[in-house]
Amino acid sequence: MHSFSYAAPTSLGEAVTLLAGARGNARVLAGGTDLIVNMRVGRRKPELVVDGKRIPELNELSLTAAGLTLGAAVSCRRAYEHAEVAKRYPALVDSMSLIGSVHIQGRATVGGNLCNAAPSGDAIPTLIALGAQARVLGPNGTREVPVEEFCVAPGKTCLADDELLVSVHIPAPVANSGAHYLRFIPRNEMDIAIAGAGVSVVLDAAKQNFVSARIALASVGPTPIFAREAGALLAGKPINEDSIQLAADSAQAVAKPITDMRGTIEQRKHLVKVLTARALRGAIERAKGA
Amino acid sequence: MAKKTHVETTLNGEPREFLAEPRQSLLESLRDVMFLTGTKEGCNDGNCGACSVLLDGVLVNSCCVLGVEAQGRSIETVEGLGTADNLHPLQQAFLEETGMQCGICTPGFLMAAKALLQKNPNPSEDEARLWLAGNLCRCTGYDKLIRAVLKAGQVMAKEAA
Amino acid sequence: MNMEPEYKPRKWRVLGTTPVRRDGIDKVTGQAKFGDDVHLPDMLHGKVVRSPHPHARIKRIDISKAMALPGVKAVITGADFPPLNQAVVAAGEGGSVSMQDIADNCIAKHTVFYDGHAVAAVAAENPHVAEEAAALVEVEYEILPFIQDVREAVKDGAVVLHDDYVPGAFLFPTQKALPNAGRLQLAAGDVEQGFKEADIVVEREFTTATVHQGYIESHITTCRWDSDQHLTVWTSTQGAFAIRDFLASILNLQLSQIRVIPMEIGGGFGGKDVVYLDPLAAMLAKKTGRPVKMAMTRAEVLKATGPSSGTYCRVKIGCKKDGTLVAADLYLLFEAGAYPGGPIAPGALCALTRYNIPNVVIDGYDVMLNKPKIKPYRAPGATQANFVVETVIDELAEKCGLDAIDFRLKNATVAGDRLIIGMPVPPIGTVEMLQAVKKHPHYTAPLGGPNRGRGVAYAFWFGAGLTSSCEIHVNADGTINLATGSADLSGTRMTLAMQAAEALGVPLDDISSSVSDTDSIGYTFQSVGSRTTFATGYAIIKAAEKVIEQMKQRVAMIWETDVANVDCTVESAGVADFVDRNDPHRRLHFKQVAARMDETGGPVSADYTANPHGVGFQIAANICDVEVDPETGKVQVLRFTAFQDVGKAVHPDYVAGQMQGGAVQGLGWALSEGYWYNKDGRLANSSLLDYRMPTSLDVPMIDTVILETPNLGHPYGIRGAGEVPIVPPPAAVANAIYRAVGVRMTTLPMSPGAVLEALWAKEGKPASVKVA
Amino acid sequence: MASVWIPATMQHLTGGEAVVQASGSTVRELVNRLDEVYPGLKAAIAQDDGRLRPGVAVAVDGYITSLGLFQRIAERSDVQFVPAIGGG
Repeated sequence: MHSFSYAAPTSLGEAVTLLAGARGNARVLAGGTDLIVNMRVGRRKPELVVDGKRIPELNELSLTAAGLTLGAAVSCRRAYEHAEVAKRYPALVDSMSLIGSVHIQGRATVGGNLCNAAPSGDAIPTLIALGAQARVLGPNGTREVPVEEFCVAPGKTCLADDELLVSVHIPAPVANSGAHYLRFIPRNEMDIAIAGAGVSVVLDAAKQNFVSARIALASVGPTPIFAREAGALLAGKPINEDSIQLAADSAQAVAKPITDMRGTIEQRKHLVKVLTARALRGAIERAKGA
Repeated sequence: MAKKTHVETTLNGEPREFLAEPRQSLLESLRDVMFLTGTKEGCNDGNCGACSVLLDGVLVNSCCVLGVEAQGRSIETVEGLGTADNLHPLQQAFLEETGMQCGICTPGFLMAAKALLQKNPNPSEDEARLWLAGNLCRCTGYDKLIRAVLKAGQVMAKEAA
Repeated sequence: MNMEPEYKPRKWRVLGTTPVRRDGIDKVTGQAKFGDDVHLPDMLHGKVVRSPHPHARIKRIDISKAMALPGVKAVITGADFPPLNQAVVAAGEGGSVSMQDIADNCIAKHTVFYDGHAVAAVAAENPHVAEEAAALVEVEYEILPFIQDVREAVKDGAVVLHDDYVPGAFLFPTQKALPNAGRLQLAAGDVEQGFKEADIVVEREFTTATVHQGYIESHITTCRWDSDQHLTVWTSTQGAFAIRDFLASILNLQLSQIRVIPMEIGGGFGGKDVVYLDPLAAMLAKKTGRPVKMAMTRAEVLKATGPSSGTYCRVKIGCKKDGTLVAADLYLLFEAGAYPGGPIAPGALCALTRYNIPNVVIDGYDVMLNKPKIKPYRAPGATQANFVVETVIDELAEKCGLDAIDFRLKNATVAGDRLIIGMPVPPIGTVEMLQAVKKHPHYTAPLGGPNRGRGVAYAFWFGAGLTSSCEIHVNADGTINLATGSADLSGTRMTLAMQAAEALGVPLDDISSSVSDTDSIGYTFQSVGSRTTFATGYAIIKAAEKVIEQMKQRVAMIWETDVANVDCTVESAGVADFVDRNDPHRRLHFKQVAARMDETGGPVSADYTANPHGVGFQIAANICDVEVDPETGKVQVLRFTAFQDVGKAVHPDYVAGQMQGGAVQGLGWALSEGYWYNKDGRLANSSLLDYRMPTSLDVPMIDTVILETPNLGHPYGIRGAGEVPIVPPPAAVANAIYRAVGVRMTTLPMSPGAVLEALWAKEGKPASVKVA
Repeated sequence: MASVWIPATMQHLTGGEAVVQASGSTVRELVNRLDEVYPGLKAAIAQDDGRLRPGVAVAVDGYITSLGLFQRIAERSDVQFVPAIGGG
């Protein structure tokens, strides 16, 4: 591995100062399960690594009426083992319990998954589907970024060099809503998604029709894709297989996958439709149970 | 070379200090600095679990942790699990059930299984398989290994009762 | 030649029990010392500079920047190595190897032949600095066109790798036939006439991916020179003597100048019995005058060690309506990698061996292309050949309307039948095994759901005899030190100690079993070919007989009688008591004799070097249930039963462990493993994330059925057990997939994508996914 | 007379015969006799220095022998030139 400096600030201010001083040559370390591996293979070569795990705000895990605040350094395991988080956000648990092994989940964070900005990041479609906002701090203060705007290219985010992801905020689930994330991998664990689909639905009180839906896709484009149209199509539609297929077709249409060692364009286009339909069925099931 | 940092930890229950360059992983610190070579390297990128240790009681891949991150934390490795004279029930079960062949993955499996049994003392086969999916074994086909973990769980539950 | 069977039936005291291995305690406490656990004072760390190109000429190497980096102590290139004395040497496996190829594979001299081929190496104060220095070595390449598909490599006009080559001779020599390929032809009868007689003919084409042994421990070596120009090597290897011999050749040393100390080995499966890093570490150590340790990263292991062949195979087999096989025509292209010597011969020999087919042609090629030099992997070549043949056999059985096992029973070879090479099949339970499969409850159990299917497959493998040495030392307290030269991959110190205990009639706990270094034991061939328990065990039994004879002489001395009057009860009672033939009440126990060794002539010890020939072959069969997700193509293995004839199961748990481990490797080969090279000829999936070996969640418990038809070539009836379990799973899975969803799979791995493609080929591809 | 099984790759030397008969007390003698009838066979099996070619092994009566050409044979032995067999 290349040589770098390490700092473990204990406040946000200290962290932002360190980042600003490094002029783009710093990376924030949360779980490290992407960053350390990427540094080891030379994919990232920061001169400074800023460990965020000693900053209180990055360790915040709070549930309020407004929703869930998940600090950027909160590990997946800490989050999904939180009974109330698991109860209110089962789709988030779907995602968090798919990121690597249990070992990885003990370190990996949702914030890190977002900042790594891989098209396959399993947490990202779920965050998009749940309408999450990223809270970003820079020298000029805090800004909120909808998660669907956070990743801009493979491995690249909207963060400026001197900005830091503090937390993600996920709104409280509304009545009659449900969400689900599914990905497809060749093995049963430990793989990168060949395709993934995260959906959330809101049903009417009678649970006959969709009120709204949000659908987001993994591994079928340079960034996770918010399939806005696919979700919007469902508003007012009856809950049936035709509606599900309509949305799945729409999701498939916005998928722009590539062929690589993990899958072909055709396989991914096919899978994204299958997964969208299956995730919708799962989300509906959860909404009906809610 | 970046300057080395002085790191103070608790290692297998004992206070321990070591020096680490920031780029040295916890795995490297354990093996090449403290010469605790029970923790093994299989892939160095979090995909095989041979380097599994507990960090503040949480199962992690020590290849994906920097040595400097261990400041003020507690680390448990296979060396702290049990000794030849006083084997941990997991170690005993791995021996009795032939839960290993070459043995390179064994320390990682033992530590991962320890974390599992701490959380879930009586796991089902499926639960054990899911939990241990981050530990690769190429010799056993997992059969006897999973049986060993389940047996150790039962032994520990009996001991606790 | 001893034509009498070696096997003598007896009552077992130790064999067949399942004691806990002693070396296991070190392994569960983290105390066992593997290659990477060697830390010598003042040790440097080496790192290899590797080619990023699959085929290129080295024009210039500039080491100046690397040397200038603080902490760097030496940089070497191919030019640092002496010319070879011996271009081709006989290899123990009956074949021969080109030493030049082995040496060039360790470090390229003029041309690199694959992504990851070593071109230089550095030594530095720590591994990070070594890595930085390696990146500073400037290599100027002339990039050459490359080939990575066997079908392309055998075409006229293909890119040629080597102007000249020594044709591969892995077990059996191939003939120089094509610019990139040696050829091996086997034939019997008249195949044209045979197909005329056939009522049903199935012909299919197959491709299988390059796969890796996937041992969890990397390749690691540490080398140190003594002031008297002796080299000591600490390494994890399947064969310390092989490492010594290769090193001597490459470094131009005498064999006695090198001592290889075998560390615990973290898996090998055929991939760890040749040098890669050792000559480089030795040369760096020589240049710097300090010990040098080198270790490969996982990416280096996958890119630059020896995987097993990817293949293209064309199979045509015909049978009569009643299921009698009459003709087979096989065209097999097996990857050799960058240099000749892949497993085409064992592949070809095992392809059809388990069946009687009167008319056969096998046309096999050992094909060079721009991938790493192929190494053996557990029953080398047999898995690929079995997959392509057993799926066609399954199809023929179906077309005949016969049960899959009945079809195989009808055609199975039995003892005395001739293999295609003329050799008679020794006694082995072929019919018994197939009947056991049919009778097993799994064979008729309900599948319990839609999209599920059950497949079977049946496999054959040879196994190796070859040279093993051992020493048995009797201590004054009657305990035994047993030393062998056989690397212990899976518990063979125990299975060898068990044979020693049985042969000496002493308690197993009294035996300390260890693996010696090359200075301390007679020549011993690698732990490969399922040979350790068989061949080293054979040597131990013979040495134990010598010990018993010496002990008898001591007893005779004590009793002041003729040795002819002393009996030992070890064979009759399993315990070594010495009895006076003329006075059955006069007895001495083994330990009592041991206590009096000093006064009767000193310590008793014996050594033995054996080269047993009666390997007796291995057979295995599988029943496999799968469920296929027809929407995604994903295959889940639901239930798996492995059958194997092991002659005599020394330690039944270890035998089951071999069967289970081999089965899961076979399942990985079947479903998820395979090299994926990108358009630049670089290995894209060089990590355990994307080189997908099965996890615990991907496989079920592997049920085992052990059959025991004694091997007449071993005193205890033992036959090798380690290799054949990997052979049948891919075919069993393929046959199960067919039963589940009606598609015949012709590729490995049968990944979700491949199954989906097969389903689309059958049912039509949705228009919405088609790429314009 | 011993029966000698000729590998497919050498059968062009025996006019397509897969099994030929010869007498001798060692494998070397057999090979020498056969070479008189089927010229070239010896060269296919042994090197110029008289040693067995690398990669060719000898089996007598169902057992592979490391003695190779030195192996003694009986009146009705069954001899094959085969691979010495090993693996991973």
